Amino acid sequence: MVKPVASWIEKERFHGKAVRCLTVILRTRGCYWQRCLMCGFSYASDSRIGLEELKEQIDEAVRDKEFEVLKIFTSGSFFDAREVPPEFREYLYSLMRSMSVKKLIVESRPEFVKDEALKELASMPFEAEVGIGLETSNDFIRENCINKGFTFEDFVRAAEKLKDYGVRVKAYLLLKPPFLSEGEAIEDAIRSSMDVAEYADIISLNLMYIPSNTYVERLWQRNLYRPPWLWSAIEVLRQVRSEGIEIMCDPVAAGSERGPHNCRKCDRDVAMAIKEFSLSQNVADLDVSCDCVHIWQRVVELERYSRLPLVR
Amino acid sequence: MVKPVASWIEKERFHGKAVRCLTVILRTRGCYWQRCLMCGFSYASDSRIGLEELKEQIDEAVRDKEFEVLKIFTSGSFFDAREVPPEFREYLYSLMRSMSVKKLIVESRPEFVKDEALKELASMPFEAEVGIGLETSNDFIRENCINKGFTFEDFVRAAEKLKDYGVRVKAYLLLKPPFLSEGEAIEDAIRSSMDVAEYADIISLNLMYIPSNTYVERLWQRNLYRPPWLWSAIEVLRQVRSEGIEIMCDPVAAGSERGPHNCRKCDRDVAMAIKEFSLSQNVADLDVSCDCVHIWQRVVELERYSRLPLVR
Amino acid sequence: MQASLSLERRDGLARLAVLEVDGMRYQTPMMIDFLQKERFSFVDSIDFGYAPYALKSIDEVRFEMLRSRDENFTIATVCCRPREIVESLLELRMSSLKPIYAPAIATPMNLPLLVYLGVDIVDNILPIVKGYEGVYMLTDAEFSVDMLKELPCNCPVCSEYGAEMKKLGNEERGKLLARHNTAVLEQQIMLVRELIRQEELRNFVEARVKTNPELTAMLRFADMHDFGSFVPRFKRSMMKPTTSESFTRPELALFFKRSVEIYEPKSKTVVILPCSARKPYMLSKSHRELRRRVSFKGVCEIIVSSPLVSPRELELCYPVMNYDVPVTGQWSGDEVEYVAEKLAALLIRGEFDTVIAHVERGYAKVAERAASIAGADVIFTCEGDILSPSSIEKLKKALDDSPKDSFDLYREIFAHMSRYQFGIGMDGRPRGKYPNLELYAGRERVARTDMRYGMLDIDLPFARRLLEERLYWVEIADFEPKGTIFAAGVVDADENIRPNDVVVFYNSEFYGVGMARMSGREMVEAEKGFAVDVRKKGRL
Amino acid sequence: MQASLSLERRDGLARLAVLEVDGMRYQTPMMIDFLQKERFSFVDSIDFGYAPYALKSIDEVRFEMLRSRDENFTIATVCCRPREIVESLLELRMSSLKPIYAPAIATPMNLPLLVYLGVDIVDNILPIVKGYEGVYMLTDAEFSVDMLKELPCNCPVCSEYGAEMKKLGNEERGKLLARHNTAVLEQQIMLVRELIRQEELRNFVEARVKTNPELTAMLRFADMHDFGSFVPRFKRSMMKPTTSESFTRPELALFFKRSVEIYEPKSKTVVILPCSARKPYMLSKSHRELRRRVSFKGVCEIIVSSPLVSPRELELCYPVMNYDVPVTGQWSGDEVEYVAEKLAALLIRGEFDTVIAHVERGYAKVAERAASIAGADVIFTCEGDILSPSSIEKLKKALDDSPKDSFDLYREIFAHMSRYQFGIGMDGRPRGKYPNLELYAGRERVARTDMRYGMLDIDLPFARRLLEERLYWVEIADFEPKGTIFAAGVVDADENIRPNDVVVFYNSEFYGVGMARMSGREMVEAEKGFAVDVRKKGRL
Repeated sequence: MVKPVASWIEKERFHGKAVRCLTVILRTRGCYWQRCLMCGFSYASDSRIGLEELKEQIDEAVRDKEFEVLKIFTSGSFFDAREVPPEFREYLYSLMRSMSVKKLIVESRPEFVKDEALKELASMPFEAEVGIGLETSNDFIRENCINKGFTFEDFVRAAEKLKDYGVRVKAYLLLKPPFLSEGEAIEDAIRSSMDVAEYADIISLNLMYIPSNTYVERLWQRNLYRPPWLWSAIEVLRQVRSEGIEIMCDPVAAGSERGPHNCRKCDRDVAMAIKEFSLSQNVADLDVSCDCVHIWQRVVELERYSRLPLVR
Repeated sequence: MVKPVASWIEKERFHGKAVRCLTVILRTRGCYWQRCLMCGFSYASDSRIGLEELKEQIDEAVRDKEFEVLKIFTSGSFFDAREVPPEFREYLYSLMRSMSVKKLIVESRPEFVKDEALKELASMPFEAEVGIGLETSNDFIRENCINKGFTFEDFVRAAEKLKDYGVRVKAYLLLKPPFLSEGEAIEDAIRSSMDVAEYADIISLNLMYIPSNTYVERLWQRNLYRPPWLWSAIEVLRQVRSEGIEIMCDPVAAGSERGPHNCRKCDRDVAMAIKEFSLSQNVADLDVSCDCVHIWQRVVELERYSRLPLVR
Repeated sequence: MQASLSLERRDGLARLAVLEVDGMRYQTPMMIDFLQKERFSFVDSIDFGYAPYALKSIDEVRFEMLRSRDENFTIATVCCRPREIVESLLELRMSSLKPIYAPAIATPMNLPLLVYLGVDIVDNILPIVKGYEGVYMLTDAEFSVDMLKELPCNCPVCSEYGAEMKKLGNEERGKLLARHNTAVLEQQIMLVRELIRQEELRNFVEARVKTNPELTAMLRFADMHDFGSFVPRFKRSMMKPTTSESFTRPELALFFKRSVEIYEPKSKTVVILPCSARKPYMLSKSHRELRRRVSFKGVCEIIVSSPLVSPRELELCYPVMNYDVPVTGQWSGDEVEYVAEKLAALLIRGEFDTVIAHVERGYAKVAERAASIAGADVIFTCEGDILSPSSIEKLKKALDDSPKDSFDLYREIFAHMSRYQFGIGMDGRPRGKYPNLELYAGRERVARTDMRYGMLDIDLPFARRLLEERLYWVEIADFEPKGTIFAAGVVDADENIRPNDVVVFYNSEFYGVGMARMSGREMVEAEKGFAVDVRKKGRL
Repeated sequence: MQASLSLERRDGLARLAVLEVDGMRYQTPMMIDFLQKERFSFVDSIDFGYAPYALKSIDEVRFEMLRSRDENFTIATVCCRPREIVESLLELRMSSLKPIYAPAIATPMNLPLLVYLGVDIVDNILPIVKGYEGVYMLTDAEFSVDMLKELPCNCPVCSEYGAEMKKLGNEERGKLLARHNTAVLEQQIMLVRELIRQEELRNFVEARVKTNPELTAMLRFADMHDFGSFVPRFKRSMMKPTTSESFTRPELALFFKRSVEIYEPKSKTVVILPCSARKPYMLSKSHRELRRRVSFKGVCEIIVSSPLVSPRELELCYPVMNYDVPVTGQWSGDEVEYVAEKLAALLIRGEFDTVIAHVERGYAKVAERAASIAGADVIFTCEGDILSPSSIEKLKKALDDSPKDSFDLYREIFAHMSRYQFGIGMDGRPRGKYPNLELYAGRERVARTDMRYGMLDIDLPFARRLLEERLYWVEIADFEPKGTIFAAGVVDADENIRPNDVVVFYNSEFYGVGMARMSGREMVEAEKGFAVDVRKKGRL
């Protein structure tokens, strides 16, 4: 029997309050694109996975669980029929109805956001939210530093279509694509948040971490890349939120050398603050401090010249 | 035929004015002592020299010369019969009378200053002066740093005896015996001049130079000794003269690395000033200047700690 | 004059101490500043003698008549050629513990070497005199000030005057240069004190002497001498062998001598392996990967690098644990020869039946040469990289064909390190996560590995054993030892004790474990200074 | 932005120049001070690109997409291992004359090496960031400031705060350490500029890299590369071979290659002699004494030292004339091998019938080994010291038995030095007192020995000959050359010209002798900078 890559219950913001959310990472055939520089999900893909194996996984994941929101991560696009057969979507939807789940969150590249699937989704009794990994509103960076393979225009079209069907849009932005300095990454994330705000219902800021066997891992191993500082995330969240935009962030691997981190001493506290803010959207939650903020300030100022990480 | 080692005409002070003086260095059997650390005169001695050879030398030296003062240097003591036979003294005295020479200057260690020879000398119609190489009035230094083999007391006895016979006494003092620092050497020479003044009619300050095949040459070659600065001589002359004492100095090999020297640039001028002063006894003649005096001041101050030359 | 020196820390012959003269205290190594002589008025009470020490080798009789007879200070008026200076300084250093004052020799450039050779006190006589001569001194270069367009220094004088200084009159310029040179020397003395505190002086000296052929020659001459028990066996600093003089470090010579003496391999089979940048070797990626793929159970290992060669059993020992070499992949002929000799000594001592060399390139040359010295047959198992499939295959095959013995590596590590450190074995059950191991006998801990110094730290049970065997003991007067035991409190001590050694102290009531700050001889002879840092204590 | 660089002086790849940016002038090597960025505002107009240069070796395609495209500066964002850094810097340096800015890599410790590898511009990014991290930088050591008891530095910050600095809050402390580290780096840059002016950089770098294994490895990697015509053949600084890296200096490699190429001994008999501390050898006490007692008329000589080997005919040539080694009397195996190889090359080239080795100890080993490489029979004539009566006797005897040829040594010195320097011979009547020789053809002087650089300085007659033969020529625009010829005035130049070479310049009206300040290639390519110092001039 095939089990999901992982699944867990966590808190999720839903109409202004925190509710239980089941997050499931499904093993699939994998993303057809697989060229993003930080992509490490191929470890979670298996070309033998078909309809039955997907059903097995979701059955296993929901068993004996109570939750109001269901979050499905595949290694690629939920609406890509090669990856997730339409029959599985039907199966999932009816399962959700039977469990009275209030909201479904999935992810997709914009090219798979099409009328057929949206029509079906729009007809369901639960709310739906589709996350798109835009990463940045800057086409040059997305193309050259991430290799994402679609444009901001593609994203806008998909987002508008989702809106037309009453589906919520979540824009994923990436804090610190390769080859951007810490300061440039902050600027890019803030700029992107502004650009994206009118098209997305919510923005999720992803802090880069270093998955195994990825391009970015090679850069990191050679000391050409360092994951972002948590201070940078705080800076972005604070500034974007101060514009009245809703933005959340769930740092993965925070405090480890492969994940976003500050000086090690403060990482736990700062990551916690970010998580709290994500639920509360209250910038006061971001008020944490540590001596290493002075080092970070120098890094923000100077990494744009070094083009290389200045601090481990 | 045996020739003198050297002979030349120079200026010499006589009753307050400068007159012509013939200086003759005679080759003899050599000094019996020969243990002074700076002694290099053995090159001028020859064990085969007897009465006839001495006569030959003096005849050669005086031929066709006009002079009022005669200065005789042997390698040792004029009154040591083993070195200079009494018959030669007689020969010399009669030669001098025949030439109407007004003054004779010779040298001797104190142990040879005895009544017999002095009586003979006192009877002559010319003035006589005997130089004694006291070097310093400090017995410890004379014994340990020079190895002279007689005491200050020996010198005083000899000087008083000379005075008794109306013979002038010249005391030779050595500026910078081995193992003394530049400053100690200055102090020692000044102190010695004071100590000697009541016994000597005139003081001659000898500035150390490095003769070949001497103990002091070995020290110098290993950089354990440097000849005195000419500034040091000036300092001694100035201070001693300011006490009303007559003192003269004829720097040998001045300006060469083996002789007393300053910085090379000023050596000629400073040596000239010393010579002029020696004739005039006028301290104004010592007014010369050069930038290197500042280096010398440091050396005077600090060599007492280094015990080794600080400057080449 | 009343003067005494109180040792705080040693780094070989160099020492950090407090000099007390007539109630004034000075931290040594120190400089007597003749520009501020009033602060060092004791200098005029010192008997310098007339003759410099340098006279001794020329005329011993006259030297005896004229030498310094100072009671408080050894006056090192040394000169002039590299060999003479070094030999004089070492002669003076080894013959007395009195503070050595070497007048008129220090410059910012040679200062580290002078202190390394045991000089405690210098002065600024050369900086002053050379300054008046127009010499501009830096720590690693000297210039005629007339040649300089800029003054590359941050001292107050240079900051204020800059290159304008050149245009001043000679007296004024001399004064300023004397101050600059003095500032640089003074700063260098501070640095050297820090280097002693951190036991880093030798690394620094090796680099510094390269600025000048005479200094290089001096260090080479120094390395021909034995510094005796002043040389520590364990240090907390990293050894950085960047020069050919690194190969003649006293610490290294000690390691090679001692490691061969105490090597007792438990197997008749040995595998020669290449080193890794990460220390201890066993935690390096390459060694971990190799051990993951091939079992080394029951065989011994010797790891080869340049200039170190070490049995696996000693890889936690200084300096194997604490060195960092420049890696280019090139081996010089001298390196091969040097390392092969050391490897051969271990092979001979180990009396192995089977020698497997799992090494390539330069390392293979070493193994070949060592085998020829030791008269051993060697099986070479590398084809290309040590982790290549065929290398692994051949190594496995060779190991399969070789006799194996049953032993526990961690236990052997304690046994070897204990023999290395104390001359006797140590047994028990190892625990802990490599390299932080502990050894237990029953419920009591006997020792643990101390990765800072590359040694064993011991507990009271083993301390009692050392007391019984009369090894590394320090007898102290009857007081309860706390914090630091001073030399004044030491009654007697083992002559074999070197600074940084783990020792056992005792009196009629107490005993315990400590770390030596000076040699055993010094503990007995010196009247002041830090002798032992107390670590653990018990009642007899 | 408008930027241009104007070369003033070269020392290998290192260069002293004036950088002009938007009307501001900076002396390079320089540091961009990010604590005073307003003084370097041009830095924000530089195109750094997105990807660092270090990406190139990993992903050339993406590097091409994201690299710096700055027109004025070569941006050397290099990293991280010694080999990569060196190869990247050399690649960038050899491919363009543009000023190289290496961001965020300089520390006071590595700065001399970076400049030696051709970096023109650095910054204080690491000094600032490391300062905030608590790192206290010096030129030859780095500390965690928490470890320091004293601050061994004279900069304004350290003078004001001393070790109290440690107690300040992190922000304040970071600011101060950034300023301290910057001051030390800035001072080091000034020093490096002086070292370039005095052509002393290589000596300094060899010592400095010994402070750190990575820097040592970097220099070793650098020495595996050819710096082309940037390496001078003649220098006015003393070569001080104190390290094993001294043996791989580019200047030394050049000497050995060239000396063998142009060696044409006039005799079939050669005597191998040991070197002397005094240069030229012939004026040393030992050589003078030997020549006083034995006649070397009609035979050739080769003088052996470590690491130099030179025919007598080239003893006035750089670096034979200008080196100073640490002398201990010990020869390492590598030294013997290295020197023997060079000696063998000369023996082979010389096709001697009789080889006499008047050398002892280490030198004798060299001679023996060289003979075996060259396949020559050697007569050893030393018994103890080279001046001992029996040594002299045996040498006399050997020389009596050997064929002699008639030639004039001084004439051969000119012939060899000319071939060495210009590739063609030179003949005439030598005059003057050794080593200050002049060569006359009729009443005209042709050349003289230049002891400052260890080369020949030539006169107009020989300049005309060089013009005819098209050797070491520089074609300039039509103006009357005075003082200095700038690169802007150079039309074309011989590619073989290296900095410090004696060259002949000409245009339609004038010609003359000068000294190159840059390589021939640069004279043609650079738009600014000092190309040739004019020494003598005539009309065509």
